[in-house]
Amino acid sequence: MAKAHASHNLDVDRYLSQFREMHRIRAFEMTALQAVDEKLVLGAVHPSVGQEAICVGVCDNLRRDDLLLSTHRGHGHTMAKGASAAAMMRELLGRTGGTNHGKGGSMHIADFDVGMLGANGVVAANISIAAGAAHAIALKGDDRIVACFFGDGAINRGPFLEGLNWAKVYGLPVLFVCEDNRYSATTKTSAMTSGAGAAERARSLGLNAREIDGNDIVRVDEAAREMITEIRADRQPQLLVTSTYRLLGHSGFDRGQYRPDAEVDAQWEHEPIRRCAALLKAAGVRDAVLTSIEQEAKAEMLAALEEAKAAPWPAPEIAYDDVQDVGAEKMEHAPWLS
Amino acid sequence: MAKAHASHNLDVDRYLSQFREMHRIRAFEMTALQAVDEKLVLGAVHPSVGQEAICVGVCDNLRRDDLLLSTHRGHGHTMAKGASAAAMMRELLGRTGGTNHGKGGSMHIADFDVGMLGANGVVAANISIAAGAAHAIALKGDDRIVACFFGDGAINRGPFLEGLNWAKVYGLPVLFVCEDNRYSATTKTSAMTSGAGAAERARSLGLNAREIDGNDIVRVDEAAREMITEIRADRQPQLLVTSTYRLLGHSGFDRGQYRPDAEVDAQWEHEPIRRCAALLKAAGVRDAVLTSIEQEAKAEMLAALEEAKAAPWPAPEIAYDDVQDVGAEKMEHAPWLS
Amino acid sequence: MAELSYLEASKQAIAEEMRRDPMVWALGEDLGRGGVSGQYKGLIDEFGPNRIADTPISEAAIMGAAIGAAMMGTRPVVEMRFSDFALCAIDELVNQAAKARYMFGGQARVPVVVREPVGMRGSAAAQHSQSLEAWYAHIPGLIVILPSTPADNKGLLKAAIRCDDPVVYMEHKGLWALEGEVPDDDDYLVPIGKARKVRQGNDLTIVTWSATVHTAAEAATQLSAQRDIEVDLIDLRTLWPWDVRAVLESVERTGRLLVIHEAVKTGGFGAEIIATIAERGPRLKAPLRRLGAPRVPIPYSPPLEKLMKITPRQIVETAKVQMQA
Amino acid sequence: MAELSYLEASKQAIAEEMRRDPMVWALGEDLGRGGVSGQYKGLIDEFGPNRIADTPISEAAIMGAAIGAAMMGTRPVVEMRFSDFALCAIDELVNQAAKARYMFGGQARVPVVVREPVGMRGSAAAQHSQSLEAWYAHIPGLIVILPSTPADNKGLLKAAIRCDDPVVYMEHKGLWALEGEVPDDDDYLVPIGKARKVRQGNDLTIVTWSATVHTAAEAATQLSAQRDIEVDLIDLRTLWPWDVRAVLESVERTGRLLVIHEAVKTGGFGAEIIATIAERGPRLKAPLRRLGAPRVPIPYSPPLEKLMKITPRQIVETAKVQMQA
Ligand SMILES: Cc1ncc(C[n+]2csc(CCOP(=O)(O)OP(=O)(O)O)c2C)c(N)n1
Ligand SMILES: Cc1ncc(C[n+]2csc(CCOP(=O)(O)OP(=O)(O)O)c2C)c(N)n1
Ligand SMILES: [Mg+2]
Ligand SMILES: [Mg+2]
Repeated sequence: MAKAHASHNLDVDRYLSQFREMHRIRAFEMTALQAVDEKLVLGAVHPSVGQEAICVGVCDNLRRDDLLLSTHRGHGHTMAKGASAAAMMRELLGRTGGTNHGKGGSMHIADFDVGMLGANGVVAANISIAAGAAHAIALKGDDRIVACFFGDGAINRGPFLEGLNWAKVYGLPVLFVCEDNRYSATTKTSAMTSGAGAAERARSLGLNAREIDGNDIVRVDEAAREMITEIRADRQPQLLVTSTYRLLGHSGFDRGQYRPDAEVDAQWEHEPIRRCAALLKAAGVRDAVLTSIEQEAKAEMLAALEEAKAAPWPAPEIAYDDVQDVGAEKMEHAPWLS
Repeated sequence: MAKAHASHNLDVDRYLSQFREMHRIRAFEMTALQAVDEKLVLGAVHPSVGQEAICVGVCDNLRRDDLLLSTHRGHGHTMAKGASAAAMMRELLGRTGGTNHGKGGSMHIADFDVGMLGANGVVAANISIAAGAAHAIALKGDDRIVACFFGDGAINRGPFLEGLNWAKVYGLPVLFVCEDNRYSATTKTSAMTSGAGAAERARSLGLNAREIDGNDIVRVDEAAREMITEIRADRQPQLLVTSTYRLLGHSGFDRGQYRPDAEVDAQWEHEPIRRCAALLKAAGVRDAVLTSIEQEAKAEMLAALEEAKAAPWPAPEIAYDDVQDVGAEKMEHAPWLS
Repeated sequence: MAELSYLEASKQAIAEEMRRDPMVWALGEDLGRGGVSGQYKGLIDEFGPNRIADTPISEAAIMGAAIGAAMMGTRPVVEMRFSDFALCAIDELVNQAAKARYMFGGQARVPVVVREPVGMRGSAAAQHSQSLEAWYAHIPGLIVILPSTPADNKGLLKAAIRCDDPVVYMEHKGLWALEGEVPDDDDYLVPIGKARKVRQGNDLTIVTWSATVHTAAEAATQLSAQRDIEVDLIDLRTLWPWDVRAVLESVERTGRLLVIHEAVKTGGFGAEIIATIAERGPRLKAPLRRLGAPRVPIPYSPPLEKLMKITPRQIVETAKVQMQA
Repeated sequence: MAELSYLEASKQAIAEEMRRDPMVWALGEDLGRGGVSGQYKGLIDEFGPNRIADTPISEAAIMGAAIGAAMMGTRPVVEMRFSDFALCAIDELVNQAAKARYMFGGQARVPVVVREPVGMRGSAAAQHSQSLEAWYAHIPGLIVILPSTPADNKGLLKAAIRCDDPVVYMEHKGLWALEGEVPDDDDYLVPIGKARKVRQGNDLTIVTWSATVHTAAEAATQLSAQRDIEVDLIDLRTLWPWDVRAVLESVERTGRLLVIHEAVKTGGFGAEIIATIAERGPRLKAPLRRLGAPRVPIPYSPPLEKLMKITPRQIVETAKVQMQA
């Protein structure tokens, strides 16, 4: 159940807008999974269902020209940063008009126009890349910041140490966000993680770190706002650790059946959209408003899917584009043509 | 100057023996550097001059069947674990009778007979290998432990995180020893290291960690003894952080001139052999005894060098041995013969 | 003999070797729940969590720890999930595992089997589709195996586990479900370094490995049925050591050689085979030829991904050209 | 023109490019004190510690951070010290740098130059002596350059820095002190992908790169003086893209090809060159040949290490055999 917030103080417009965004993400994910079931999408899709408050609460506090590095579970971050859901859906279906022209798919989705520098198929690899993007900002001397998301499983890979050390040594403006959804694919992360967790590890590296309930949109929003304000001012990295739960399977291929039903069921009670709805209702928003937001989000994503299905496949030639400027092979030299 | 120890309690025999071992290491290193100057050794030699108390204080508390993983700066550990200095000198000169038959040299020196599983040319790579050696011990259920040395620079590489997490997650009997000599090659490590250092990082990973003066043989000996006793009993990894100073250049090729003379000179006042000598004198050991230990060590190593110089070069065929059992190339197929 | 899938065959191999030798164990992410493709499903029930060990997401430490544990006399089967993630552990594999025995002057043995499934399958895209077997064949100390059938995936995996050298063992993601006859024999071993003759013919030698064996077999059937071109089809099975003798015998007979692999053609292991044969200077009826992927990362979109794959049609067309030369 | 060492030439290249473009910077261990071989000596005085940046011992983060910084419009020169240590950053180089532009559908550029000195020098042993250029040539997205002279080490490094693609730039540790004429010109660029004719001849084509160019030149001199065998000696300079046209022109003229590299012969880039030429089927007077290191880790002891190296004598002997074929 939602924790009590001082609802008389609630910025209803702000959280209505974030509520809408969370619903859009959820609807996108559910639609994407439907597309997986229909074999419209063949690759892996890792839904962020249950983690929407983190995506929205953090990204809503970023500027459009701030930068974002994401993970295999990146749809929510990407949408919250402002990418077009329609273009993302086309990407998932591998069609013309996809964010990456159909060449990347779910795990490599990117939209540089909104500062989204890419999801990543390699766990934790985005951490040092994020530090480097911030390094460029520092060299250029502008005031942007970088947000870098990763999962609880990622903190056991070398880049967590090397990347956080890097960001702190050079004084780089990065908000690292750990989405602790308790699982690394089918494995309970806690069993494979020593010590007191991500925040303690970050502190040992000299970073300020905060731990919050990641299913509480207000907490996430407030913490992100404060931390981003500090980072923009003092150019020092920080870590935000958000506890949450992966409500569905690891990917569209996984039903998550290694988790007891009771555990999963209990978590549905705490999921962020329901909790945000409760807050908004307590603040006087009518049920009908909330329901229509949900309906609109679903309708938008179903339309995006229909539109994507109708979109043409990419032309074969583009398979050979954007490999490299020097020494690129040409399609004329493709083996089956020679 | 040496800190005051309760010298009336000093176990004179024990520390005389450790004093001798420290002198043997120092003499080995100085002789090896002389061999570098004389171009008898072409490869890199990283002397542990100034760090002898750590080598001896730790390894003297290991059993012969305990295991040791070392670094590029590994001569001291290897000798202290019981390897033959003569065989090591032959290895440095690349001769027959070398610990590795001349195929490894200084950076890969190993003596499995005394549990010394290898120096390593890749900074920090030995950390996860050490964890793995301990993993085998755990699988087999015997009571050995593993000691793993690394430098202050190594704590910024991924294997520090991954290897310590590994050792703690599986409950493995490893004594990690960080030799903090303040430098990573020509770089002041502190400038490249965020946070409170190795001990704090290890604690954040759930390891017990202690920080001691690594130039004080009594402190090292006592701390190592206590920690090794604990590890042998509870099979949990710990970290010993030892502060010390690299009195010479990074390697035989480096004069270390990026360091102010005053800094280096001051450190010679605190070096472990001199401090151990002071303790022994205070405990009543005569100067002549100490001097003759030093002379014997020097004579031993000079003899080892002479003997190594006289040793034959390895037969060409052995270049093709020990690559692999299946699919090994044969010398008959060597390119210049075909 | 039993009809087993490629996946089941590998699981049987591991189970048998684990029963036979208590020093054999497997480690990798998610193994307790069967591993990413179910290759370990159920093994934990028989062997327990110490021998079917879950790991953190720490590829470098998985490999590094396996090396240390192998040097101490255990025989780890290292699961890298996909060969792409083994790139997070290359120092450990190439600078440590491959060299330890040599640089320590023979004191160490590193009997690890590194399972790294390769290949394209269903929009896995650029970071989950690579076939980098050529890299490992270039590294002294390593053995490289790529099984193409259920039987081989039993016999070669068992041979790899019993081998005292580090083995890079690359299954193909697209073959897990492939069914075939697999000997029940507990000691069924396929020798490392021996090729398999898939089809006998005198017109054209085709050398390939892994999933492409099946593509080539299909093409060979078409060539025979439609053109009376009889392919001598060789499944190399192991890239190091590779069966030079078998390839040479065939090429001397047919006078024509086509090497095919799913990996990028440039710098692929096909180059090594062609170069080795060219150096021997056999009498040829047509120039030596290779087919491989273009030097392009693997794209996601199905029609683009398809462009990266060798098809039976391409093989047929190339074979026709070679027959006309 | 000035007489400069290979090392000085590279330093001049970096200094000129850093003056020309404020977005160029270098990062790596010990750069503030000149780097491990003095390749950066003094640059910090002109450009300061932000642009000649010391780093932690974190190869993976050095590479990863450079990629992020390159995607954001800077042009990092990444110093890996020895190519062996780049193995700690292979995921970053191969899964990220090489693929980012492609998998993001053209949105990213990754203009990094990754300096990875290669080769054997003075008992550096198994973990400090490798030449793995063939690996990178196999990876779509990467450019691979191995300069052999001071002039090239200026012109190619400048070209690499100005190139928008990720470049693996492999100097040879044994060449730092080599002196030669180097153009003063600020815009002296050597085009990527063009081979250099070291010596003109009509009897035998030798293709090589990096330090082996000098070994081959010595052999060519001996062959000419002692045997009247005139070698057409080609320094390939870049392995990807490589100058197929120059090699083919030469082989069509001489009818004989010998490819030589310091790297392990098995799976080395020599195989690619031989295979490519074999596929074209030119008229040959002798079988195509390669020389490379045996498939053995590099040993430490000087006489053993020497066995791993190509010598002028071996080249001469091989050339004589080819002339007799
Ligand atoms: C280096 C690497 N190892 C393994 C994988 C396979 N893999 C993909 S997601 C995942 C679990 C990641 O867990 P976590 O970091 O907690 O993120 P979550 O999936 O829970 O969002 C794994 C093991 C990978 N992509 N990269
Ligand atoms: C992965 C890797 N990077 C760089 C090097 C080059 N290198 C050798 S020793 C050294 C410094 C190591 O510093 P530290 O860990 O403090 O050990 P110390 O030399 O001080 O004993 C460096 C950078 C290496 N051997 N391995
Ligand atoms: Mg997780
Ligand atoms: Mg140090």
